[in-house]
Parts: sequence; C-alpha cells; structure tokens
Amino acid sequence: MTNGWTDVSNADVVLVMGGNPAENHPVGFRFVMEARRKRKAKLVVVDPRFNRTAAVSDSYTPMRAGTDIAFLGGLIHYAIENKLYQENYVKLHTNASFLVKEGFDFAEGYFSGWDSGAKKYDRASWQYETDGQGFAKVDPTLENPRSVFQLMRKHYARYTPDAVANICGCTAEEFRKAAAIICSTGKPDRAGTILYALGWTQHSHAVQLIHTAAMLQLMLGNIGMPGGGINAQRGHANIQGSTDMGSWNNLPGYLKIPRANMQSLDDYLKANTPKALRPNSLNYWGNTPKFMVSLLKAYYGKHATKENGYGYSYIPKPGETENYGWGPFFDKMHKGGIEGFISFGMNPVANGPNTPKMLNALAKLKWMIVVENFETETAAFWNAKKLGEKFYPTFVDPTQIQTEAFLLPAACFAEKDGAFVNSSRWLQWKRAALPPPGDARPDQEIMSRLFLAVRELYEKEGGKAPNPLLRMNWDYTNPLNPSLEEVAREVNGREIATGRQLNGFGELKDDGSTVCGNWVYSGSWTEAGNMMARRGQEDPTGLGIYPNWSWSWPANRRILYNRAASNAEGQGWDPLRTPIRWDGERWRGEVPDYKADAKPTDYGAFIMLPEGVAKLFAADLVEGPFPEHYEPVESPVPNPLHTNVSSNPLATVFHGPLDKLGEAKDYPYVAITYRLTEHFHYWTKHVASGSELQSNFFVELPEELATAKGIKGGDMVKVTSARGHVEGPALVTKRIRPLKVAGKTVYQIGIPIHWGFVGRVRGPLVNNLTPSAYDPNSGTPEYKGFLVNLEKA
Amino acid sequence: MDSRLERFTVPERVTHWLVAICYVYAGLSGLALWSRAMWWLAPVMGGGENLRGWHPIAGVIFALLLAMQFRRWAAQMKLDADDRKWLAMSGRYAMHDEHGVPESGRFNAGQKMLFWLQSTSAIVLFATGAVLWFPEVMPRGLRLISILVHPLAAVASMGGIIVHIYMTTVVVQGALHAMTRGYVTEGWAKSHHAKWFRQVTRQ
Amino acid sequence: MQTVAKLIDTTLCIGCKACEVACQQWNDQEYTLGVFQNTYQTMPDLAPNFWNLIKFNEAEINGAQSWLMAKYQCMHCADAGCIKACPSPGAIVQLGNGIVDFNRDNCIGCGYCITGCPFDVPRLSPKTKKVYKCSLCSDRVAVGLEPACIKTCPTSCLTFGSRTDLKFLAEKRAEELKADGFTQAGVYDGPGVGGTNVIYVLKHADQPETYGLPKDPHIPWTVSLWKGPLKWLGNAVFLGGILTAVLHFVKFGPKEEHHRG
Amino acid sequence: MGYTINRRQFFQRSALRAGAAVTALGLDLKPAIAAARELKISRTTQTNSVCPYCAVGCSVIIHTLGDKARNVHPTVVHIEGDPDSPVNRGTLCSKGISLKEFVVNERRLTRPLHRAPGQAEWKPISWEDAYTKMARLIKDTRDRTFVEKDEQGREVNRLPSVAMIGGCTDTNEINYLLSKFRFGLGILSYENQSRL
Repeated sequence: MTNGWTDVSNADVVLVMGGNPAENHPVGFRFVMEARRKRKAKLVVVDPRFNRTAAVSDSYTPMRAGTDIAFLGGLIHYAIENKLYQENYVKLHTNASFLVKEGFDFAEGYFSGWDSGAKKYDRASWQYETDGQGFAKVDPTLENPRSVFQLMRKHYARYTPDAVANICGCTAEEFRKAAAIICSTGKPDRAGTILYALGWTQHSHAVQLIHTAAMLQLMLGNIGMPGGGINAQRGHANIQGSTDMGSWNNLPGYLKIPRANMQSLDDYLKANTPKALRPNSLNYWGNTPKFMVSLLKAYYGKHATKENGYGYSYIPKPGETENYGWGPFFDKMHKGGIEGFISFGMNPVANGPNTPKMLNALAKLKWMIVVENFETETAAFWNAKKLGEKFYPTFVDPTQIQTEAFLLPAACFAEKDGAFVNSSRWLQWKRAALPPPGDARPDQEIMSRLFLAVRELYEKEGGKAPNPLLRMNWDYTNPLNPSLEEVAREVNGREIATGRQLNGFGELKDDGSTVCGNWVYSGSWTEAGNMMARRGQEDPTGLGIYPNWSWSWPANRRILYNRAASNAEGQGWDPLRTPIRWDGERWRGEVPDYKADAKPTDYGAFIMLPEGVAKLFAADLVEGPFPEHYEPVESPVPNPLHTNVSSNPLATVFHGPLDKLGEAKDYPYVAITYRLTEHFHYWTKHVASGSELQSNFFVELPEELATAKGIKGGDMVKVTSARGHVEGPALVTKRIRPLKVAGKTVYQIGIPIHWGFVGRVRGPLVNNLTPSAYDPNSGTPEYKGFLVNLEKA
Repeated sequence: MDSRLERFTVPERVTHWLVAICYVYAGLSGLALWSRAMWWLAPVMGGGENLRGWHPIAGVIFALLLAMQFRRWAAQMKLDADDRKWLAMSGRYAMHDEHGVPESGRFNAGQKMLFWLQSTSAIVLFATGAVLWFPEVMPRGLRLISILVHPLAAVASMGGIIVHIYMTTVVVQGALHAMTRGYVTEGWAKSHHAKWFRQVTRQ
Repeated sequence: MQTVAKLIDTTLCIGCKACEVACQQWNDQEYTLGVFQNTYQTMPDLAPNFWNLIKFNEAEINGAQSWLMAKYQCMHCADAGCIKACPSPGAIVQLGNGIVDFNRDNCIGCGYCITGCPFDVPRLSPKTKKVYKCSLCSDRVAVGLEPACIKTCPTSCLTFGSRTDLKFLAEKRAEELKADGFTQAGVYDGPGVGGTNVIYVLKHADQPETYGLPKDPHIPWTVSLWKGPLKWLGNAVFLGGILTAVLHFVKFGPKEEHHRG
Repeated sequence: MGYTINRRQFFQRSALRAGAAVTALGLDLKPAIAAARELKISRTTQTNSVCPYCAVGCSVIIHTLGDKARNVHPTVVHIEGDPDSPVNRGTLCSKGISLKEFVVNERRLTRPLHRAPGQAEWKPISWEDAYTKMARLIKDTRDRTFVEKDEQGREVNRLPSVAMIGGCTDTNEINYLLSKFRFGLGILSYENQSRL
C-alpha cells in the first residue's frame, strides 16, 4: 500500500477492483465505512461477482475476469477525453511531458521492438529522447506528439466505452456511470483510492494491470494524496515483510540479486545504481552501494572485507536471463531436476497452481522438510492418492514414492515474538504469550539447529564450497536459538566501531563501517529502543497517520510520495488534506518523502526514480511501456482488440504433459477462485470456528446457466479444466450475471478455495483446475479467468 | 342393619385412584407452571426441573389410565331421557329438594357430565400437552394455540373436579366410602341411585 | 437508571460473521458443522449453541440486485414475551439496565419463553434441557466492557450505548438514508413490545421481512390471553368453585339419605 | 516499555472505548445476577500480539491463565481485539476473534514426524535424529550438485537442486534468518506467498 489502512478514511471515492475487502479484509474495510461517514465517500465495485463488498457499494459494475486493463484503460481514455484529469499534477509530478524516441510504436498487438523469433522485446525504442548530458527532453505543454502524454492518449484512444463494454461484458452505460464517479477525483480537492488484491495480481498480465491503475491514479492526481494512492491489500500477516526480505530475484531491501555477469561488487554496483534522468532528480537509489555493503557486512561479518568485496562472491548468482521463480523451479522439480525441498510454513500442493503437476513434482524429490503448525497437503503429498480420493486417479501409491519427508512442529504466532509488517508497511512487534505445545519449537531454533548441523558436518568433514556456508555470520548470543530482538537489532543496523544502533538508512556507509540487514527497515530499532513496539495514540495531522504507533518503513513514513500531494510551491493541492507542507524553511507534517529541508523546486517529488517524477510510460516492464489489454491464456473469446495477439505474448507458460491449456470449445466457462470471509486460506479448515461458518466446499454459478443445465441449488456439480477436476454442491445465484462479450454470452463460475484433503473439514483443492501460467514480471499464477466445463455430477 | 351392595369393583377403584394421583400431580404441577402465584407448589412437586420433566409424564399416565376408565364406563355414561330431565332440574338437586327429579341409575347425570367433561378435556390436554412438551420441534403456530388451550382445558377440568370432590366427600356422604371400600348401604343406594338399586336388587 | 441498547445499522453490515464468532467465543459455545443450503448463511436458524445469526437474503429491490444481511438475536424487549411466559421466577430477568438475561440455575426448560417470544429467539437444548439466548454479554457490561459482538464488529454496524442516545443516532441515520434517496429507510425497534433494546436501521423499513424480521412484532395474543384474561378466569373458577362449595355446604349441608321415601 | 498490561488497565482502556456512560450503566445490574456469571478474563495475564492471518495487522490481546511456575503450562482462555491499535480499535473479523481455536487446537503438531521412502505413514522421530538425518541429506545433495562456476567459468556459488519456500506467515527476523540460511547454502530457488 502506498497509503495504508487508516488513510482510506480520507477518500472521497473508493474503487474496489480485483479485491473484496468486505470479505477478505473486513477490519481494513472499516475505513471505507469511515470515509462514507466522514466524507460521504462513494464506494465503486467492479468485479465478476456481486460479492459482500458490492452489497454495500454505491455502484456495482460486473466484468469478465481478466479484462481489468481494458476497464482501466477505458477510464484513462474517459479521463483524457472528458478533461477530467488533474492537469497541473500530471505536468508537475509525472513524465507526461517527457519525449520518447522516434521509432516507438504500437500496432497489431505488439509494441515496437518485437522479436518474433526470441519471443521478446528489444526495448531500445522505448527510451526517452535525451540531451547531451543524458537528461530526458521534455515538452511542458504536453503537445508534442512524441510526448508521453500524447502517445498515451493515442494508445488508449481505442478504449472507448463501447470497446470496454464489448471486452468486459458490462454495458457502456454501466461503465460510464462508474467512470463518472471514479474520475470525479481528478480535482485538487478530491481524492480517490484504489483497493485491490489478488484479483489483480493473479493474472498473466498482473504487473501491467497494476501499472494501469497507477497511471489512472497519477492522471487523477491521487498518488501521494491522503485518501488516494494505490493500495494492495495483502493476504498474509507478513507477506509484505517477506517481500521486503527478498525472493529469488531480490536481496533484502529490494536490492537486485547479483547475476553471473556481475563478478565483482563493482560490477554489481555499476549495473544496479541508476543515474539521474533529469537535473532535479534526487535519485535515491544512487545510494545502492551503502545499502549493499552494509548488507554484506551483516551477512559475512568479519569475513566481509574491502579486499574481498565484502564477501560479495559468496552470494549465489543466477545467469543473466535465468529464472529461479516458482513456476520454473516447480517445473524443474517435475522434470526431476531438484533433489531437496524445504518449506517454512507454506503449502504449495494447496496454494500453487495445477495441483496434479505439483504432486508429481514433489514425488520426484529425494527429500523434503516441512515446518508447520498443522499437517498440510504438502507434508502429506505422498498420501494424496488415498486422502485425495477421486481427484488424483493417476497419482502413484506411497510405496512408489521415494521422497524422505520430515514434518517438524513449529510454534505458532502466539508462541513467538517478532514483527509482522502489515499492508500499510507498519512493522508491529508482538510478544510470546505462552510456550509452544508438546515438543514444538520456534522456527528460528529449528532453522538455526539445522543450519549449524550442516555447518558442523562441513567443519568436520570438509566438502564442496564450504566458504559461503562457513562464513555466513551466525554469531548470535545463542546461535542455536537466536533471540529475535537481537536479530531485529541487526536488521536495523549499527555502527560497527561503536556498536551504536543507527537512526535510519541515512546513516549507512559504503566503506564497511556499518552493518544493516535490510536498509528499508533501518530506523526500526534505534538507540531509543524497539520502535516497532511503540503504542502511541497521537494523530497530530488528524489524517489518521499515527506516527507513534509501531513503525513504518521507510523512515516511519506513512504515506508514500507524500510530496506529490503538494504543488510546485509546496502547498497542498487540498489545503485540508495536506500530509506535508513547505513553511519556507522545512517541510512540516508527516515524515516527508523528500529531503526534509530542500525547497519544493529543488527535486522532483518521486525521489526514488531516476526521472524524479512518476512514470506513466515505463520501459521497465517486459511487455511494453504502456499496458495493453491481453486476454488470459485461456479465454472464451479471442482478444477483440487484436485477435492474432490474444493473450500476453510474454506470459510464462510451460509445455509439459501436465501443463495443458484448454480451449473455449471444450471448456466454455470462465472460472475464478477466491477466498471467503469465513476462512483464512488453507489454515482454518483445521479450526473449529471456520469449519462451522463454512463447512462445505461449493461452486457458485449464475442462475441462467443452472437453469440451462437443469441444476438446482445444492445439486452436486463437477467442474473440469484441462488439468483436473473438482466436485461440490452448486450455489445457484443471481449475483453472478451472464455477460455479453464480443457478441457472445459468457458465463462465469466462482470457486472458493479453503478446502483440501487434510483438515477438520475437507473438500477438493481448487488448484486441481488452475493453469501453470504466470505473469512474466512477478511470476504470479493466473487464478482469475481460466476455462472450465461444468456438468451435473 | 342394611345389607351391603357392591358399588365399585377392585379394578374400578384402583384405576380411579391411580387416575386421581396422576391428576393431582399433573394438576398441582400444572398450577405451578400456570401462574407464578402458584410457584410455591414447585418445591413440593419435586422442584422446577423435575416438575417440568414429570408433569408431562404424569399427564401421559393419566391419559392412559383414563382411557382404560373410559372403555370401562363409556357405555354406562350415555345420557337418557331421565338424565336430560335430571339436568334440567339439577338446581333442585343442588338444593337437596329432589321432588320430581328423576331417579338416577348407577351414575347420575351430573356424574355422567363430569365423565364427559374430564374425558374431553383429557384429550385436549393430551394433544396440546404433547405440543408443549417439545417446543423445540413443534411448529410455532401449534405451540401458540396450545399454550392457550392447554390451560383452558385444565381450568374446565379442574372446575369439574372441584365439584366432584366437594360432592363426593362432603355432600353425598358415603360416596367416598364407595370408592375406597367399594360398597354402599342399600339405603344409600336407594336414596341416591334408585334405578341402579332396583337393577341390582332385582337380580 | 439508564437502559442500554445495541444499534444495528444494517446498511453497514458486510456479513463478515465476526459477531457470530465473537458470541461463540465469549460464551465458550461448542462448534458444530453446517449443512450446505445454497446460501452463505451459517445455519438456517438460531440454535442453543448459536445465539447470534446473520441472515442473508438475496433480493431484487426496485430492480437492483441486493444482498441484505442483518444480524438476528435476542431483542431485549422492554415488554418481554419470554418473561411473561416464564413460570419459573428468576429464570429470566430484566436487569436494571434493560438487559433480558437468563439465569439458567432457575430455568426449568419448559420452553414457554420460546413461544412467548415474538421474535422466536430462545432455543431449548435437548442436551441440557435448558433454554439459551443472547444475554447482551451482561457479564461484560457489568464491568464496563461492550458486548462481544459489538466490540468486534469491524464496520461499526453495531454500536453500544444508552437507548436514548442510540435511538437518536438511529433516527438521524435513517434521515440521512432518506436524503440519499432511500425513501423507505427507517428505524425498527418494536414499539409493539414496548420498544426493543436492539434497534435496527433499515434501508427498506417498509419490508422488514426481507431482513428476516417480523413486520409488526408483539407478544402473541394467545400468550397475552393466557397470562391475562385466562388467568383471571381460572382464578374465578378455582376460588369461585371453592367459595361456592363452602357457601353451599353452610346453607344446604350434606344430602340426607331419608330425602326419599 | 511493558507489553503485558494488567487487568485494571485493560478494563480502563476498554471502558474508555465503550464510553464512560456505559460503565455507569453497567453498574445497574442486580448483584445476584452479576455474581452468577464470573467474567472469564478477570484473572488472566494479557499479552499484546498481532493476528497472524491477513495483512490488515490487527492487534490482539491474548488472555492466558496460569503463571510460569515449574509445573504450570499457561493456556489461552480468550483472544480479543486490542482497543489501542489505530488499525482495529479492538475489532476483529470472524477469524481473528476465534484465534484461540487456532492456538489451542488438538490438530496442532506436537512432535517431529518422519516418513521414510516408500512408507505409507509418519513415524515419530526425535529432534536429534531428525537434525542428523536432515543435515546429512542436505550436505550430500549440496556436495553432489553445488555449482561453483558456470559453463563460462564465472563464479556463481549456487545450489540449483534445492528449492525453498515460506516466510510470509513468519516474522521479519525469521525471514531475515531464512535469507542467511539460503544464501549460506547457495539456494536461489526461493519464493514466498507474495508470488501467489
């Protein structure tokens, strides 16, 4: 979230799309209700289902799963053509005025630079025109046809209300009604927020979709504004924190993983430290060397010296174009290329796509370690034939599975301390209330003992490449069970010579004199103590910022890009909703997303970006600098905009025997999967309360389809995709409307997740159905909008 | 000394007194349930929870025994022309001025009316009682009717029983003895149930 | 002595069921498993171990798709049918603050309260032979805490406070809704039972049935008749019967055998 | 800074939230009834925690009964929203308010289990044996498949044959340790729930 939960109450319009907060974030949703009470805010819901959020909305528009970019592109078009965008904001805070190189173009579904052989883009034509110093050229009037603004206008000229209706399946009138409310926030004194979740991220074009939303919010002047922003409602207690600590392609703090071609630290820093693209760009990523060196010092301690590049060579390095993400490594596992697998509290058999493939992949492992509170489908995968009953007819018996499995009992949240980062980026410290049950142990102990046991073997016996392992710093007071407070202090960072805890990342050095486990968390545990455990109730700005409650990264800043809420003079677009204000000497209010004492004119508002302003045109994404509507990899219709390039040409798909994709003639219905408010993911099927509130798996389908198929509510139905099937009672409802798409009636079917083959209540895993197709930028699978068939069981 | 006539057989007496015991228990516990003013009866009747449990059971036993009694006596309880005349003149009977009041058979018309009143109210009490016994399964509409009709029938029944007890213990002396020991004197029979007396002495 | 109340603004209910579970947790209820019934509603009706149920109703109102959700529980009536029907003194009590509470030590399990309740709320447990319903968390209220359901409600659909304040709030909210075009919006608080201490704000107050609420709740007339006129009739019959017998005996005495020749 | 607040403070705060009027109203209870039902959290220890489910980040108060004396294992009797948190102000959803059922749950794993190749069931194993076996498996795999240099002779130090996932349900500190764990071994294939 750019803004955070409490800030939603400042909104005038709340667009909920690709999320369902009333059901999945009920407590977060209370701020939507507060916005209504405080500001008479309007709630607009765009979703395939009339869900519980829609039930309390002011405007509901149905849509076909996977067509969000068309809808949002339509909104951009609507805002431009009806002059509803906030012109001064766009000119000041975005790259609308930047000139793009000659040669950039979009035609027939492809941007310029498409290499049909390599199936990827050469992004050379997607760059700005630069002057002699390497700065981008601009046209402040926005009239130059090569300006980002004009190119964008041209790109979305095709996204008329009728075109949107034809793709999304709502009526043009419904679209216009929703658009009028949403675009009403393109005024300085109005702010609109967007709340989204996995309904936007689980697509083969997810990142582009979110880019479209960001573009819309920039056009309407809503980024940086209290009550504005683009807000991802994250689905797990510390999914934000685990992202901050890096995945396969990131080190902690969003530092990119070194690639094999960056053999020295210098190579790495050269490749990953951006240069300013405008004279007034603060370009904060220019500090990358300080972040990286401090991290390496934290990792390798006394073994990290200037001479050895601070241990840089120990960090594992993928090849330049290699992908070690979820889709590729499970595919590799399925092909027998992976021997060992470790899962700390995750359940890929249940939550990964294409369960049949997942089971077969795990069966090829030599060993597997699962650390959990409950027995999961993953831990018990080898017994899936028996436990999964009829759903895995071709899966083998346990006797034929040679995987050696360990299931280790872990302490649950109440039995450990430490910090969770919520969606608002607030690091909230918790305390242990009781010891774990029986012989269960805290995760840090399990991990440390295992790590140190391996290390001991290397110390005793030697072995291959011992240095990366032996030199990893594990020098905690109790290395076998490190105190999380001690770890948190290391993550914050300290000055090595004095041992003084750092106040923030501003104090980091690139000379090896500071350690810091994650630069974005620097400031979370200072000499003043544990900032994450603060319980202050004050709200000095009255905007719901609560600066003394817990601690927010970065630098305890609650609204990202808050400088953009002010004009060129540093005064708020809306004087009543100004997070920071320039008083002639310094910025007052919230922690400024800006240099605290720099004049408003000194720098662009987007200090992290080389441009210094926000990017409407972004060459960073692989599919193109402007988002384009592509169909899901399985679609009931060819893309009405360009039938020959229907789905995302760069989507990550696999071609093994279990990776089949279906076609509309065999699988005519569009399916989506989602959570229900009564359950949490695949956990609460082990819990009595959730089991009572929703005991049964079910399939939600439109009344019209049910009538056509002779299905009544409660009848058993079988839903089949090219991968597998599920069975359950039908919930027949008017709340899912049949849609008219490209002249054809399209039915959508809703299938809740939450059940599996182990638990207090059991049911089929919905991921029996989902395709192994992924977004190329983020690697998220396409759970929204895949094709199925449905029949009475 | 008058000779003795058998008025009620052993089975008749046993049934009557069992019916009476059940009636008294159901009636008194019913009174406790009926009005908070009568709740002082509850501890005597076994306490609230037991009372709630036993009242319907007493009712069922009562109903079963009453059914036996019904089979035994129903034929003898039919009203004839004399009975109707008796009823029309019941005021005189009450004032002990029985000139012109038709002679009675084994049961006089008043007793027969009591019989029918008790039988009818027993059926009603049984039916509505069954509804009230299981409030969690019985439909609300039935419960709403029963909650009114059950006590209504009880009131009617008890009204009759007050008369019955008064008559048989105080007014018609010897009647209680007839039901306890089973026999009456000829004089008693002659003066209260002349027709019946003639019937049994003729044999 | 002020009366406490719960305000349910149904326009803010998102059917999240937090109140259902808060009630289950606070009262240490035993959880059961449900049967699928083509709805999101947890179970068809209240149960001895489930005192707080959100009713879900899909309806098309004025041509617009609606999904109405409203929480259902004891209404804590000022003129409580359950108390009226209860034979066991102290089993159901109305506290000074208006809460209608069960004291199960005194409950005899007759179930009359179920019939007496205009809202059909109390439930008899076949296991314990006692009747159960919401107590408005009288134990929490006693120490200054809100009832569990109200405290947990994320959207402020539920509010706790004095009845006077909440009635005022409810009416204000209904006026707002009317101004927003919901001309039938209104407050539902059962004037037929002397006012309920659970007050609803409904968008469609003209059709409370669509929310699963009775249209014009009052204590069933048979119960009123039973506890009113019938009681007097009964008293008249019993007392009258005994009195008449005494007078009769004094005046006429017993029947003599020699009356007839 | 103390995390464990005493009962009186808890009531004071909660009462503030409920409004001063409520406190006064509550005292109108007839003593007989107030005594009949004892407040179940009147003798508990309260610990501040955060809900482990979604990412709204609601603060919760865990009520435990039992001190930490030698033979006493505290048990959770109730979990309720923390009124101090600006995020949830004491509210919780249906999942959060029933967290006790998650913590105190007969389905919780309480000892390490091991499933040998080809077997159809779990067998209990001691922690010590489990660590020994796991460390040996990891070392064997690492020794056999570790890639120090790629085909072009560049130092890459990676272990491509081991994959690891997790962390999104665990704290930052554990996630940070996980990063050390995996980079120490050379694991690149690492993902968490944010990719799904």
